[in-house]
This record gives sequence, structure tokens and C-alpha cells, in this order.
Amino acid sequence: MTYSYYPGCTLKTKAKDLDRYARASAAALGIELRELPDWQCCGGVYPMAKDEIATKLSSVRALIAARDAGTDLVTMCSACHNVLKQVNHDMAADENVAAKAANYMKLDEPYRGETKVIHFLELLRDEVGFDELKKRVVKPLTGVKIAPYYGCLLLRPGRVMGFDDPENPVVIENFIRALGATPVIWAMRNECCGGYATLEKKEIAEKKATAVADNALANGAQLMITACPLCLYNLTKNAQSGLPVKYFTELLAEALGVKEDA
Amino acid sequence: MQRIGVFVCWCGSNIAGTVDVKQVAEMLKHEPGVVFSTDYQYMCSESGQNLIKDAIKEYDLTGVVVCSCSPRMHENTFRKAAASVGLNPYMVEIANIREQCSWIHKDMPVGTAKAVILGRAAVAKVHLNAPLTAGESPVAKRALVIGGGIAGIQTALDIAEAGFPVDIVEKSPTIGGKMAQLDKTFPTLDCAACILTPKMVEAAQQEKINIYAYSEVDSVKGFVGNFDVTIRRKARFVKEDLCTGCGLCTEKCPMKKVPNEFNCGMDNRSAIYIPFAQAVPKVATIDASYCIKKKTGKCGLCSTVCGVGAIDYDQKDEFIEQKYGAIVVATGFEPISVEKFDEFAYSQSPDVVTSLEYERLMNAAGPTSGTLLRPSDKQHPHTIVFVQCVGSRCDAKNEKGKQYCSKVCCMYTAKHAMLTREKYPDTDVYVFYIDVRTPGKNFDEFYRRAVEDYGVHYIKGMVGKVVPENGKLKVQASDLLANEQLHIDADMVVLAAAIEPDKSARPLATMLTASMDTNDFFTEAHPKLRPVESPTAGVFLSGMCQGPKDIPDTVSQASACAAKVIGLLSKDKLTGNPCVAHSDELLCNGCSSCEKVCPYGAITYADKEFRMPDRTTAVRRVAQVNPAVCQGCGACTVACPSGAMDLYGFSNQQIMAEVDAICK
Amino acid sequence: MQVENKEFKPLIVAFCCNWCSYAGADLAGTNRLNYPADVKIIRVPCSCRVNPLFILRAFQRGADGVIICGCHPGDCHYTTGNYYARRRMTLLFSMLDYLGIEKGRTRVEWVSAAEGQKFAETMNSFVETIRSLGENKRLEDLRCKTE
Amino acid sequence: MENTNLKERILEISGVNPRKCMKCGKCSATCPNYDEMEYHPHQFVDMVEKGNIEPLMASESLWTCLSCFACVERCPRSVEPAKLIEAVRLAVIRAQGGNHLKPQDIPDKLDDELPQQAIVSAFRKYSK
Repeated sequence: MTYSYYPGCTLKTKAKDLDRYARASAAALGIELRELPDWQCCGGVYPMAKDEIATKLSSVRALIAARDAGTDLVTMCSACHNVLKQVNHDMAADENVAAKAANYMKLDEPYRGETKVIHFLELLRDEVGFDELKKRVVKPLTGVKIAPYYGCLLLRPGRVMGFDDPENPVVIENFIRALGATPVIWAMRNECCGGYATLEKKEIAEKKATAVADNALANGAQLMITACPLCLYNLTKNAQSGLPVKYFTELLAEALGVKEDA
Repeated sequence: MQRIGVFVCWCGSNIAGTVDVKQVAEMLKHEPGVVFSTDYQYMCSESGQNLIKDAIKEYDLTGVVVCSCSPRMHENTFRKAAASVGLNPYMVEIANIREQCSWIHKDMPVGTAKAVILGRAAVAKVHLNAPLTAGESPVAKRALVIGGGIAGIQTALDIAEAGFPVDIVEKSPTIGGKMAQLDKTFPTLDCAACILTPKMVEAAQQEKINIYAYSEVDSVKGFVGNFDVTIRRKARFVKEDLCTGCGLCTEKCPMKKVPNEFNCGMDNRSAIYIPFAQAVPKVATIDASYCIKKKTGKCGLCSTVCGVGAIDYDQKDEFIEQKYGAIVVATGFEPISVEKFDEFAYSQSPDVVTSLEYERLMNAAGPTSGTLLRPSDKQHPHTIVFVQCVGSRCDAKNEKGKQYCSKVCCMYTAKHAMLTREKYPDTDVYVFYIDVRTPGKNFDEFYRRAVEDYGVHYIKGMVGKVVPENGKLKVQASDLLANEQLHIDADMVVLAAAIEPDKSARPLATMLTASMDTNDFFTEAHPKLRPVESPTAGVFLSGMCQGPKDIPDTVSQASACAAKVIGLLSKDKLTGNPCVAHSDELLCNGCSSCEKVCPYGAITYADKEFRMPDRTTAVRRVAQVNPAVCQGCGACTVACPSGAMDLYGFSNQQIMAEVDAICK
Repeated sequence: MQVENKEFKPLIVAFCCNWCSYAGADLAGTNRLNYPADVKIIRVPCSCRVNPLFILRAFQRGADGVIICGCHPGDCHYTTGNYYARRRMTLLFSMLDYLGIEKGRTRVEWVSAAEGQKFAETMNSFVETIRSLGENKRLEDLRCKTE
Repeated sequence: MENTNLKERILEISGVNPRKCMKCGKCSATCPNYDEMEYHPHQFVDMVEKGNIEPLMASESLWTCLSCFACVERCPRSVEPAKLIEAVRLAVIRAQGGNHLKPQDIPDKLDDELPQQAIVSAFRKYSK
């Protein structure tokens, strides 16, 4: 199984753990993640306006590169995933945007969303399969109660992302089960942690992050996992709850017994 | 050659004012086949009609053209007049020279010229008219009611009252439907069971009514007056005629962990069960997917304790074939699944319930014997939040919800809120609403009482998120009038789930060739003037299957539906519309194009023997139109590639003749 | 050339379904809403009864325009007839256009029994279109001359 | 009060039809940052529809919307209020000198662990 891989800027600096544990796990599972040669930053947040073209081009370049490589495009960071998937949807659904992007980039043919963007979690669910993953686990995390945190970016808008049921998702829960641990079902898993506010209005970020973490704690969580570097930062740094937060890939590597190699 | 008479009406000055009627009569006199032509002041008057009748007799007319007002006004009048003197009524044609000529043209020569052309077209058509006789078919004097809820029961009772036998087919083990699950009914607050169960008993005792509970319609063939229906009686594994409903088996059954659907799964029942105490028929049923004997072959306890030997583990589905004159659809509704709206945390907390579940929690026969206890810890709730419009009134792009208003939620929520405050005055009750819709007799008064006398907090806004935390439900909502976001720590949240047609409705509609809208509600023949009939002749609609409605509306519609059925069944024979399609079997190549476009399923195929030129015979598949079912739209005549299909009264040749006459 | 002096009086055939449009035409009459006498109405049970051959016949016999009126989509007395009519006419009209009978000479309109006003407006605008297109001469040579 | 040109531009770039709104208030009910906003999501929809856009452009709410899409996801009428808020925000920052966040402000806000994602997304949202 070979995939193009878009790590994103944060995974090269502050979120190296998210990246290296993913790579180690993928190798253990026989998945080849080929980093795209010249990827550029996606911009971190999807430009919603219909007349925004330039801000979508870095995503389009990555999408085209994956198409030309003949592979699906795997993302790891929630934000990159959200931006790439939404831009891909624009290219497929909005002829006008696709034509303008082609014009900017001097393409002969407009790119119309041919690449399939999948998050690493989707890859584990749909390509590897959680049953198969369970068989590959060598160090099951038995007894650990883990709160899966989706945040906003993985799930919404549900119609475009098509990631999971946006109000009642199960993919990270099933992932946790596959690793032998126990998922905590809690309502704030798909509520915003306020991460975007951390730069300018830290008090908002603190309030939101604390509310999220408190709800996980109240439901008996010992640990929270996420796919978003900003959520991890915010929930660790700004939340007043003291609940440890880790990347889902770290647990994966641990359960697969490759954490030390990473 | 036809002998045609032309009769030009003045309609006082309505026609004669802008059309030179004498000239029209004179001009048409020279049309081929016209042997008599005259004008008269009021052709529709008795003397005008006599003029036509006399002319028919005197000139031995074979066809009549009346140049007068719209055929929608007096076509029938003139046809009857013709029939009274022995001329086939379908030999009469009308040229509309009033609505479509004299009234819209001011200039006499222009109006006159057009009237002549319209008259010519009518004459040309009459030349090709043939006498038509409406077909007749016998009526099976028995009605089938599909669905045994309050709608089906009421319709059946009313039909039986008129003396016609009725069969009720109900898919669950008892009749009663959703109303049997309700606690009180708005706006009078009388108990649902108190008013429903006597009707259920009446239906059981009425000798003209036959109840097939735990049964489904398997197939429907035939047409109005003559439906052939196969009913599947699902195996209960209990002999209905022997079971006395004593209930001993249900007590002794060791498998007691079956979710009880009557209480919306909030408690358990045994594998052999009687849904509720007043069930009709009061007969036990074995749920084979839970029965230990059925699953493992060991047990058989119910058979041992049954004093009358009613248990039969080897019972098989039975099929009954019956002829019906009319079919009533009363398949009802169900609440939508609210799991997809999980911002309300329905799947995360047992204390978030639907309104139907709340109904059971308030009901004396419910899982808590009528004491309101929250499901998680069986404690009295002190703060309850009601959320209206869950899944109703959604945009078409919103795949989770329905576009329509479910109509009953505003009132039952007011009822729940009021009853809760009445029984437990220490409870805070909030209702979040978008609009409160209470059109109906004593409905708004009822809602105002909830607010004014019972102190229910009605808040204009919506709940956005429910977070279960530390035994509470943290409700985040908007209060639009105060322009505030509210945070309420609630003990229970009650969701007014949208209603949708029962899942069995769609396959049934296919069987009946009855049309449905995009929401799977059955379509009525006319939204205003024929609201209880399906466009498919002989199929009638009762209750929620046609659209959201409350109990008073349902019962009214059920009785109206019965009146229509009685009207049909009291006829010995049905006279059809003779202007129906017919196929020329010599031309038909059996391609099925006509069958595909027929909205009524009126076209079938038969293998017929044909004598070939060389005196051999060949069998070919040819289309046959059932004149009792065909409504005469003519879609098939155009679809037919070989020109075998034609329509009586509006044949290809007749319409072509009109075209030619106009374009001359 | 005398023809030039004479006002062009187009010949227009309107097929109206019995349940909606024919009743709409009646209502136009009841309300005395004028439209040109060039329009002659033929009553059919449903717009789906209109065979493309009827339209060809009309043009063959010298009609300058043909209009088909039916119930609004979703309101057909026979549930689906007007959808068939719409699909058939879309195909036919583009074929006629290809043959040289301009698209403007053919039209499908939905007129309900309550829309007398719309019926009159529709006919006025259709006649106007036909007048601007002029006489339908394209089929002249092929026309079956009737005695 | 009505500003037709501005309204049309906002509607065009957002692709939102505020007339679809049935004024249920679910957007504002679900908004996680409601209390930090002067104008709330349902007011954005209402005020844009009425052409009353200047107060929104001057409002702090533009910078406190978390872009979490909760209002977009949960709106029963598919109105997508967040897209309106973004369109109004763009109308402000695309104007000369409209940038809300300036590069020279950044160093003070950094700490060792702050991910790049926070900075790039803030620039995308708040500056041109």
C-alpha cells in the first residue's frame, strides 16, 4: 500500500511526534507514506469565500502532485486535512473556482478534484481495517480509559468532509478499541477547544479548553488523544484540568511496539 | 356518412353580441354531412333541448354539434338530451364559441370567422365519432383496511356500520397503533386508553369486522371493485383460536430480557408476550428471535404451562386470498430516529428521551407505572428541557431532517409540559420553540394555559448542544428575545422528533400503484376536493399515511374515508369512463412501452393466437387495457411505437381531423 | 404584391389539457381577457395525449405556431402526464428547430384552471412571437395541398 | 441603513442565502464563543439580510468567531452563518489598512510550544 503523504508545516517543527510515530506505525503496518516532494503550507484554515483563489493554490498543487503520482493523498494534521479536503471539494464542485485556479497556475486542463484525500485515521479504518489493526497490536493498552477528541476540523462540515457522523462519530473510538484500550464517550469531543483564539485572546482559549477537558475528566478519561497540533497545544497549555493529551499516532506506535524505533 | 345537426346558441347576447350566429349556422350548413343547422336563443333551456331532440328524430341525425358555451358547462346536458331520444351521448360534440370566442373578441367579423372554424373542427370530429358505451364491472362488497391504528379502526367501524364486511390487516400482534401508547390526549386531557380501548373492543366484537393481526399484505392484483389480495398471517407460534390470553406463559417464560417495544425499549418483556393488557386480539405471540426453544430447541416451558395447548412451535406463515372492492391505507407513522441529531446527546444519555418515550414515562401502564422518574437513576427530575422541531422544517439540503412541519409536536409538548407541572409543581419546565403552532379548536387556549396557569417557561430559541456531565445534562441554548445564550443544568431533555410515514408504506404503495410524495406520504386524488382518495381508483387514505395530523383530524378523515368506501361498495356495478385507451392487437408488438408510462397499471399483456396469412397460427404477446382501471389520459397512445394504442373519444384520427379543420 | 399590405394573421393551434389549461382558457373568457382570434384551441384529456404527429400535421397544413398547455408540474390530473409531455416536446422542438421550424414557433406552457390571466398573457406573447417570426414558409413546398 | 452594494458583495463572496433562515436561533445556541461576541451568529444572518452591515464590520465579533463550523453543521436550514461572518471579515481586511494582525505583533505572542498552525491560520483569517 503506497500513498502520497502531506505532513504539513507544524509536523516539521512543533508537532514532530505526530509525524514520526505515524511514519513508524505505517512502516510496521506495511504502508508506504511517500512525502510529496515540494509541498507548501496549506494555510491552516480553509478560506470560505467564493472569490478566494490564491489562498487555495498551495492545496491544489499538493492535490495535483498526488494525482500525478497516481496515489491517494494521506494527511495527518486535522487542519491540513480540513483545508485539503474542502479545497478538493471546491475543485470538484465549483467549475468557476476550478477554472480560475487553472488560470492562475497556467494549467492546460483544470484540476477537478480527482485526488482522494484521506486522513490517516480513515486509512486505518478503511484500508487497513480495525480488525486487522487489532491483530497487529503487540502491546495492547488494556484498561486505559481514553477520551477521543475530534475537535471541529476533522468532522465539519460533515457533508464535505464525509469523515464520520459529525454528531456521533465512532472512528477514533473504534481505533482506541483496536489498541485494546477503552474509549470514553463524551459530548464535548466535537466541540471547539478555542485554539484559534490562543494568539490574541488567551482567556477565551483557556475557558474553552478547560470546558472540553473537564467534560472528558468527568466522564472518567485518563488520557485524551487528538490529531490536531493546535488542539494538543491548547488543551495541554491552556486547559486548567491537568488531563494529559497525546497524539493518536503516539498510542498507535506504542501498541504496535515501535514507539522506541521512532 | 354521418347525418349531422348543428345547433348554434345565442346565449342571449353573450354569444350573439359578438358572433353573427345566423351566419355561423348558415356557413356550417354547407359542411359535408351537415343535414340540419339552426340557431336559438338559449339552447340549454328546455325548449332549446327539445329543439335538438326533435331535430334528431326528424332528420334522423347520427351526430350533433352544439356551438355554445364551454363543454365544461353543458356537455353533459346536451349528451343527456341526445341519449333521451336514442342517440348515443358520445355522438355529441361542443364547439366552445362563448368562453373561447365571443367573450374574448370584440369585433363581430373576427368572432364570427373564428366561431365558424371552431364549428367546422367540431363537425370534422363528429364525423369520426363512434357510439361509446361505458364499461361495467361488478363490485366485490368487502373492504380491506391496512393498518389497525385509530385511523384504521374508525374507518373499519364506519364501513361495518353500513353493513359491509371489513378486514383489518395489522402488522403487529395487536391493533391500537400509536394511540395505544399515548398517555393523555390534547386539548381535553382525556386518557388515550380510556377512549381507544372501547373502540378496539367494538372492532373485535363487530361481526362484520375481521381482524388479521400480526399479518401483512403480501400482494395486490386487480382494480377498483375487484382487488385480489393475498394476506400473509405471520406465524405467532400460538394458535389464535385456542389462546385465552391468560398470560401464564408470559409469566413463566424464562427469557425476560427482550426490549419492550410498547414502552419504546425502556423496559423488558418476555420472549412470549402480549403487548399490553388491553391488546386486541388478546393472544400471546412468541418472538422467535429471542425464544430459547426456537433458538436452541430446549425449554418449551410455555407449552407446558399452557392449559389449552395453544402453543405450536412449528406453526408456519399462512396465506389468505380474498377479493375486495375497496382498499383503505391506514399505515400511520413513526417518529424519526433522533440519533443523527446527536448534538442533543440522545445516544449518550438515557435521560435524553423522545416525546413518545416521555409519553410512556408519564403513563400509568408505562415502565415507571406513571411516576415520572428519569431513566438513568430513577430519581425525580427537577428541571426538564423540551426541544421542539427536532428534524422538522429542515432545508432540502439538510439530509438529516424533513422539510415539513410535523404538526402535532407543538400541542403534545404543551401537553407534556402542562401535565408535568400539574403533577410535579416543583419541576422547572422549559420549552424551546421556533414558532408555537396551535391552529385547532381549543388549541391555542390550551397552550396559553400551559404558560399562564402552569408556569411553563416558553423560550423563543433553540437548543444547540446538550452535554451530559456529572449526572446533569448541561443544555446550551439561545433565548432570541433576550438575545442571550442560556446554560441550563437539566435532569431530562425531551426531543419532539419529527414524524415520518411508516416504513411499510413505500412497498405497499408500489403494490397498490398508488402515488406518494417525496416524503413517502400517500398523495390524494385532489389536495382539496378529493382528500381521502388516492388517484388510483378504489384506494382510499386514512390518517397519518397521507400527512401529519392529530387524533381529531385522523378520526374525521377516517370517517370521511369510510363514507367514500361505502359509496363505492353500495354500487352493484361500476360504470367507467368510456373514453379509455384500447389497443389494436393486430398492430401491437408487445414492446411494453405503454405499460411503462401508464400511471394506473391499467395495461397488462396476454399471449394471443393469431391466424397468419399462410393459415398457420402464431402466438404473440399483446397489450390489453383494462377499461375499468384506465382513466383515459392517453400517455400510452403517444408512447406506442406501432400506433396500436388509441383513445376512444380523443382518437388520433379525431384530433388530426380537428387540426386539419382549423388549418384549412 | 398585395401580400405586403395585408396584416399578417398567423394560424396558431393550441392544445389544452382538459383539467387545467382548457379550464384556464375558459376563465380567461369569463373574465373577458382578450387575446387574438388567431389562436384556436383543441381540447385533449392531458398534455401527454399530444402526439408529436399532431404538431407535425399542424405545421404541414400551414400552422405558423403550435402551443401545448398543461397542468403545472406536480399538479397533473393523471399524476405524471405533463412530465411525459415536457420530455417529448423538448425532444421534438429541438428536432423541429433542426429542420428549420424555429424554436419560437413551438412552446409548452403550464397554465392552471385558476390562471385565466396567465392564459391570456401567454397567448398574447406567443402570438407576438409568431408575428415577429412571420409566416411559416419552410414547409410550404412539402405541404399536402388540400382541395 | 440599507447598503445594497455591500450586501450584494457579502452575499456573493459568502455564497449564503440569508432568506433561508427561519429564525430558530440554533446557530447562536450552538456557538461556543457566544458570550465573547457582540453580535451573534443569528444577528449576522439577520443584519446582512437587512443590509445593516456597518455595525458588523466595526464589531469585535469578527475576531472572536472561532471558525469551528458548529453553526454551519447544525443549522436546520443550511444557511451557513460562519461563511457570512468570514465574508464580512474579508470586507474589512481587504480594505486599505484593514489588516487586523500585523507581523510586528507576532513575536510578543509566541511561546516555545506554540504550533506554526496558530500563526499561519491567524494570518489567513485576520490579514491580507
